[in-house]
Amino acid sequence: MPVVRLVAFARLRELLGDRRDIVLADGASVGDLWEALVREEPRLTEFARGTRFARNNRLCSAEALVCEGDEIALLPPFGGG
Amino acid sequence: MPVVRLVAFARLRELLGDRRDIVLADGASVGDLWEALVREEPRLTEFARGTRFARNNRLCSAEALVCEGDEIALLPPFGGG
Amino acid sequence: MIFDIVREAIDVRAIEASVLAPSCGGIVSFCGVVRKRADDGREVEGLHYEAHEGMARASFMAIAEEVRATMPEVRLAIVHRVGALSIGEVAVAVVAAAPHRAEAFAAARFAIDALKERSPIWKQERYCDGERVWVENRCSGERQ
Amino acid sequence: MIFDIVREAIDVRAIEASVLAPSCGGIVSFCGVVRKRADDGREVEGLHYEAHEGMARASFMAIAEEVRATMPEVRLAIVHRVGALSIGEVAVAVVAAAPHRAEAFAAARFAIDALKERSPIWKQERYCDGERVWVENRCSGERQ
Repeated sequence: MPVVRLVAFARLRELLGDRRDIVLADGASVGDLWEALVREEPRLTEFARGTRFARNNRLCSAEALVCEGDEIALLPPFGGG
Repeated sequence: MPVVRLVAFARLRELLGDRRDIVLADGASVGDLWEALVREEPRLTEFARGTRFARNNRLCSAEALVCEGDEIALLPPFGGG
Repeated sequence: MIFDIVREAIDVRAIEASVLAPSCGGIVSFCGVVRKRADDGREVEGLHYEAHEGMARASFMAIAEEVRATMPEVRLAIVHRVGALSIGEVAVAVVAAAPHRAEAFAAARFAIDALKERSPIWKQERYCDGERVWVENRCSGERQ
Repeated sequence: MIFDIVREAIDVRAIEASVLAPSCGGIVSFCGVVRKRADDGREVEGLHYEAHEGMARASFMAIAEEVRATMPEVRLAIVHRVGALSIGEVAVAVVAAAPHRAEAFAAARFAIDALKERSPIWKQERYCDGERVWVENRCSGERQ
């Protein structure tokens, strides 16, 4: 049962807090993590389309599997500059 | 017999000095001034094509007539920036 | 050649000094500045920026790598500030130095456009009426 | 909004401060810097610039007027130094501020290109071997 570090930004940080550890089932994907978060915070649904994921500082798909100690980042659309 | 102030820059300044007063015949043009300078300093000839004239801070043609107190500037090709 | 996320005022002159080399004949600095009116005309009190700092720095270095691939003589630096900013303060500085001005302009323009599209940085506009809105860059939602 | 010919070091930050307004979201500064190698590869010891100061200032203001005609929100400044300059020193600074970056980039680029073509300023390259050459900008010989 891997433990991952979740980090969220902007609107998602406001909904989820900026960082915390989450325990997932063996073989869980980044998408599974997202689904678990949506169950906890249904308002996430409206951000599903705009949110990208990163695993250990690299963008990844929802299908990417998570490993013990991974940092999974939730990235809403960017606004820098 | 108008007296004009001649100012020259870059190579032309090196040949003619940077500024001096010159007495011209009544009805003289900027081109007449140039011809007088060429008689004095024949090396000017090679700069004839690249040199522009200005009368009182505005570009002018060789045909422009000079008046008492005018500043006539000799402008070789620019190199600023 | 600085690629950084900072919390304090950006020192643009220090960044310029870091990229300048004896080979450089032109240096272009772009600063993004907090302005008083939002695009919709509302009066802004200030901005709040946040970043995924590790990914943002990596994205700056990737942008510089891309610039080097087409313009190897360009020397580039990118610094973005996070936290609370007031009107007139510099949020981002992109500095490009090159032997000739055309490349310095092209590199600076490319870098700021790329940063807006792909660097994980977020901006909240805080209006004088008390409302706060997270503002998204156009194009930033596309997958890379 | 400074248009000037100066004999001392150019203070780019002061020029930026003079153009910045609460409406500005982007500011682009171009600095032309003395570089170590001439275009033909010869080693440069320094440069000497001279200008018809009155006409040069007037040409800077005419350039700004042209920028305003197409981009009325741009705020522009142009300062050129004359006299003897060493490697790494700033010979010219063009600063353009605007609500959005595209106009700031376009205005700065237009202004430096126009200056090189039509401002009565001259540059002598002084090489380490002792030779001195007056260097002409391309296009600068065309009648306006």
